[in-house]
Amino acid sequence: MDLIAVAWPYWHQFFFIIFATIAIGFGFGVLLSKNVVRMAFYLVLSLGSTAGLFFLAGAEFVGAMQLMIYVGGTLVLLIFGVMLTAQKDFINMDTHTQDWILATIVGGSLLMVLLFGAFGAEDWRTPQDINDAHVSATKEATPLGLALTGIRVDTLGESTDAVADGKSGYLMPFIIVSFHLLVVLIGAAYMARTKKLSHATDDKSSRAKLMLFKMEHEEEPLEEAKYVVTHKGKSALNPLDPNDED
Amino acid sequence: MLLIGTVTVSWYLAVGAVLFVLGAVCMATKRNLLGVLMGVELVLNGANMNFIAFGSKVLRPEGSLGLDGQLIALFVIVLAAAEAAVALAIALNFYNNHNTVDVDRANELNG
Amino acid sequence: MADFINNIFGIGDSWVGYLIAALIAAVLILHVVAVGALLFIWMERKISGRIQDRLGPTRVGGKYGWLQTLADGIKLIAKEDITPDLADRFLFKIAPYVGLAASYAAFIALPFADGVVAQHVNTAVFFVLAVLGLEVFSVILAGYASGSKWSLFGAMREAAQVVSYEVPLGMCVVVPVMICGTMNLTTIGNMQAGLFTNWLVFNDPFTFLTAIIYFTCATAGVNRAPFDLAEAESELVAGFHTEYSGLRWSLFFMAEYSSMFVVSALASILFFGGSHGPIPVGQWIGETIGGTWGLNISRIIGVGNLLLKGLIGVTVMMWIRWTFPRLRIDQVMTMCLKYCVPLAALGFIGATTWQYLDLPTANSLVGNPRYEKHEMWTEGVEVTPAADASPASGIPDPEPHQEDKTANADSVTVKTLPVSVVKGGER
Amino acid sequence: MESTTDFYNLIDALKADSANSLGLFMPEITLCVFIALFLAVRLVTTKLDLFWVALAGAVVGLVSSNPLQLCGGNVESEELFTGLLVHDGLTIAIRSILMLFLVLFLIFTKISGVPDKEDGADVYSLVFGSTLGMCLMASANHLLIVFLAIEMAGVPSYVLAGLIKGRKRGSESALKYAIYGAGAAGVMLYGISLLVGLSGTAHLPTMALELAQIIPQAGLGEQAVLCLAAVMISVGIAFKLSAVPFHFWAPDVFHGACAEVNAFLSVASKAAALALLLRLAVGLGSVPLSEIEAPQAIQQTVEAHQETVQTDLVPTHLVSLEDEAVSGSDEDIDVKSSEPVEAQANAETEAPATEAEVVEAVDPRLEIKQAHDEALSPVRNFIGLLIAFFAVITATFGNLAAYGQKNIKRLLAYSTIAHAGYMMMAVTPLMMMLGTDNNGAEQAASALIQYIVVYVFLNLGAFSIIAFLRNYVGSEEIEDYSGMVKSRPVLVICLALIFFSLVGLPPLSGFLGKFAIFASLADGYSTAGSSALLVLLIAGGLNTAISLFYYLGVIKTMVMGEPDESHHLGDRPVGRIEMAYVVVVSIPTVFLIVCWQWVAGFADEAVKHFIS
Repeated sequence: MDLIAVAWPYWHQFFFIIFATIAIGFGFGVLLSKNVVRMAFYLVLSLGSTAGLFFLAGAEFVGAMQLMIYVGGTLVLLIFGVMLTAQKDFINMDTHTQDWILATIVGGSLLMVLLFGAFGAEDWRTPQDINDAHVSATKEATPLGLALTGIRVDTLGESTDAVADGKSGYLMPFIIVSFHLLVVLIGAAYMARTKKLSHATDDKSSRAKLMLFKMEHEEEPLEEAKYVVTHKGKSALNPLDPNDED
Repeated sequence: MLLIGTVTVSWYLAVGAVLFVLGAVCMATKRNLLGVLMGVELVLNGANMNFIAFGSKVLRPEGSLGLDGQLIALFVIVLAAAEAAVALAIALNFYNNHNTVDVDRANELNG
Repeated sequence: MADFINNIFGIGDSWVGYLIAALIAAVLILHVVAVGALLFIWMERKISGRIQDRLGPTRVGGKYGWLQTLADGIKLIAKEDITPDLADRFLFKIAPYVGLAASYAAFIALPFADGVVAQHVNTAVFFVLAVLGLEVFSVILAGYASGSKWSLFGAMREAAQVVSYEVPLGMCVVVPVMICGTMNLTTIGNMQAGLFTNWLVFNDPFTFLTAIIYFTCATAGVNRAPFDLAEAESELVAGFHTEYSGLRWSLFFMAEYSSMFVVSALASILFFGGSHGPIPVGQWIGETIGGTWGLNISRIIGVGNLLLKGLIGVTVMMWIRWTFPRLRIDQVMTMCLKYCVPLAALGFIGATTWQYLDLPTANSLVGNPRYEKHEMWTEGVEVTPAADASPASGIPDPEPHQEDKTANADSVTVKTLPVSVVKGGER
Repeated sequence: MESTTDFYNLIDALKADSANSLGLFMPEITLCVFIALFLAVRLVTTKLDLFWVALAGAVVGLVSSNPLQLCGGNVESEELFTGLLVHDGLTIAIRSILMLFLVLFLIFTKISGVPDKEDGADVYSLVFGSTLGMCLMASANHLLIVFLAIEMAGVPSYVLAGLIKGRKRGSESALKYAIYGAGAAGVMLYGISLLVGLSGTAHLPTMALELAQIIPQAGLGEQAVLCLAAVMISVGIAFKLSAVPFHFWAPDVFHGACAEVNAFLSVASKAAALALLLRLAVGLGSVPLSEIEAPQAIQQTVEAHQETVQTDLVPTHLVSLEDEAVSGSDEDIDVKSSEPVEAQANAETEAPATEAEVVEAVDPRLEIKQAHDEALSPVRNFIGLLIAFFAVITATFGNLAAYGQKNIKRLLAYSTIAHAGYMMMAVTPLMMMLGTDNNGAEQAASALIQYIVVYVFLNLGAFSIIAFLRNYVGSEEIEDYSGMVKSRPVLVICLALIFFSLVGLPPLSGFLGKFAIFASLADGYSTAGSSALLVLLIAGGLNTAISLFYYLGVIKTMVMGEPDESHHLGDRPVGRIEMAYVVVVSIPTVFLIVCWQWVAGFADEAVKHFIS
């Protein structure tokens, strides 16, 4: 029943070519398209088929996560951003011709170097023995989850020294990254909130802010009304402000 | 019926390299800053592809990174999501202040 | 199946056989999608009719009007496929297919019964969720590409809504995964075999809560009423599909109904016993007959079970749609962030605690043993030592630990293994 | 069920390891707890000024990072969290510096008024999160942690750059920082992936061990991959250090962001990046002693093995495991046996001798280490030259470009770039002397730490004065500072002191920092004889001379210039708190020289077990 089990090399190659073509093809689509919404769409397809390649390489959990977090989360967010800024002028933006020429030259030579690197190491381009190549279905996700809690069961068979020495669990980054996400969430929320400038009083912090604004608007004098927000945080400028009861 | 030899790690690396370069060029040439952010995603994805390829026991049972590759890739996905969220918030802030998403217009700070 | 085909044509190990096998599986699943949509649309009309105290379709196809959908389908195919002037033509045309492809792809990893699945994916739970999450792109693209403000509003709402609801949805799904110790849907389903007390929804109060939250979030995730803000006809004309007509319009509905079925089937696998009925009749029949035939018969009964449960889930969604008023967009977000996420977290923590403390489950109260975790399809497949060693259930038996430690206390094991293992700690 | 035993052994090891690690991880835990606390406090009350909470957090962090530990006894190098982090003198030193800076920085922000009460909670969370990443940078021992730490330090600072949201310039600088930062991180990640793929591990010491075996027999392809990886990783770190040619973000970001954020970016971020540079360079350039399996240990196992064969107590799999080890000791020192390399051939001949005299006082691992280090010498040379290249152009470009800057923040941005160049110079002699003259190498690392200590006070002082002046004058253009000495003499004098110190004029503390680095360069030249070091030395000297003039230019404007009435110089007198703060921060500029042996001792102690 398991399709992959028997004709692995054929199957692998067949799907590799399909997925790789889609990923690269739509990657080019992202690069060459002028329309930002289409770029986003191509990016979805490109990253989606990259997830397919992950599946193919045996990293099922990472593939699913790629689809879920990257494609389903990050890219939706990006598209959301596209829509918020989707005005006529910004949908289609041409790249300057000289940029194109420069980019082609630099990118092309970079690609050459990287491809040379990719096919450089002997170990990497040696194909597997076809009979050995298929690894039977293992529960990849369980060792993966255990590794995130700090226990590496996948290296049990190897020498125990290797288990202890740095090849071990990822408990610490797993915890730490959650704090990073918390900080980032706070930061993004802070950034996305609407701009405010406290009422210009003798308060030191407001003075600092006012000075900062003053420096920028030297030529066009600072319209205080535009920035000043009354004490309760209501703002005339700001129709989206949830505190605004009008 | 193999068309072109067995697929090896190098092939995956080649795909990763192409995605990386496409992303880098995208970052360099796009004028719409959301396009630039998309380039970042492609770059990170190209690197992630390498980790998966190196960690794949299917491609290279001996001497592969093993699970470490997948774990690093997982962390990279999470970090990329965080980075994208912040970059998007900053981009929207830029849009609010400048009324444009053209990176060429980000030219107040020069000299 | 592939071997079977290859043998018939005598082409040995060739990918042609596998291709044909894959196509057969694909066509079979396509029938679930297409025929399912036909049935569901008819059901929706009938149910809504009954709820609103009227008859619903009655003419086409006899007394019950069961051919009504087919007639509509023919009408839709015959309709002109209009593309508005302001539309982004390419994206406008491709958007419906994206949605259909996403909801269709989710069937790849959905096991209809033990072993009846197109492709075994070890992380099937997350695969299904992830692929379903892609459906949002079709709505966003359609909304943007239509060049109409109603569509764009609908799309923006959809984007915000779906991304938000994926958070509690994921948290709910983790609970059965944690209890079963696997992300393989087949295994999760099989662990609930036997009496209905073995179903995870009755495992403990928190799984019950989680099941409810899951279903709520799934309803929102597939953009069904009362969360169908993307197409709120009272505010946005028809939301994201305002500008669509004909076949493309109907594709959106095919996608919607098939993803409704997928989330319902997923709910039944995760919480309601999967392909196992409340009373293990199919299993009993299969074991009585025995052999391949017994297995196949119990599988067929299992498929029937799952389809029935999925149908019930879809029916409940329709029932909700026609009885609940639609929420406002801010209410939708409040619902997600202030109620669903905390409750899902509570469910998760509660279920974890329940497992950790080993409190009694409904199953143990009845005195029914938990069904052995078994996967028929893995018979003959080697299990690597690593997978074997890790106690996948998450609750390893402490006995061997103690024994082994004491047994080896005097031997070299202690000298070599633990010393090197705790090397990091000793340095 | 031998695998089950192993499994439980793993859990026991994890528990022991985590318990041990958590004790040495206190500063980071403190930061995490306070990040959560900021959120929690806001839920309960909005009246409490979170500055006090933040200050408490920073102080607790400073105390728990325990800098006095360095003065007391020997701090052994120790791997935390199953090898992901390393805890040694350098970790303690950099963490303490960061925490001390955090305390001073928080007070500074409170005095200067940015962020205000409303934004305080968010901004403090971001600052703490960024500092958390920097602490990880200083102790990274694993390439995943390197990337993670860089992201953790970087991403919150992107937001910090746009701290004042309504400003055009602020949002522009945040945008530039975010985009360039993301790009550099992506390139670095790609480089990491190549390196990790080639060596099959991401753990730095293990990687060095693997590289020592790969390099002598590497073909053209492998060499190319290694070079590519090194260059790509150096892009990421050069970005963090704002080294030329990856400096272009720095002037724009410094110009657009407010001075408070600049202080944070130019000090904390640089210190952490330099620590990371040290870690990576030394980590890849030499195999730590603890990583090498002693022949002694194998000898013991052999004996144990013989015992167990007699008593017949061992499960079969263990016997087979030890058989491997026994055969390993015959053929190759390393259990992960590979093709015998030239360098290892030496070690092999030594091995039987050491086996014969097990009780000899000299650690037999030293010889193996030497062999490995010899094999790694191309790596060290490459890294050393790469850094030398970056250092020279960074220092030169930074100093040259600082001329003609009209904005004081921009000028200081270029000055920061130049100083990053000076500091990077210390790494080259370190790499050149590593393996041959470890004492000299340690001296070079120590010089770097000394410079960082001085630099913390200098740049914090400079930016705090700029921020205070901005609050009064409303300008950051140099010409608006003209004649400032009359109205605000204290600030101007302090700024002048700091600037002279940045130039490196004796007897100010900046001189000593620079002197330490140049001394290590000269020392390295006399030991290793690499002409690159001579070039560095000359470039450093020249740059010091170049830099004198633009700093002098600013001071001249402030002292000699006539107050320009058209520019509205605010006539508020400087507040007492501001003045006190500036004086406190400037004191080390002058008086650090008095107690220089403390700083030197601190730095020496910090790097004592860094190179082992």
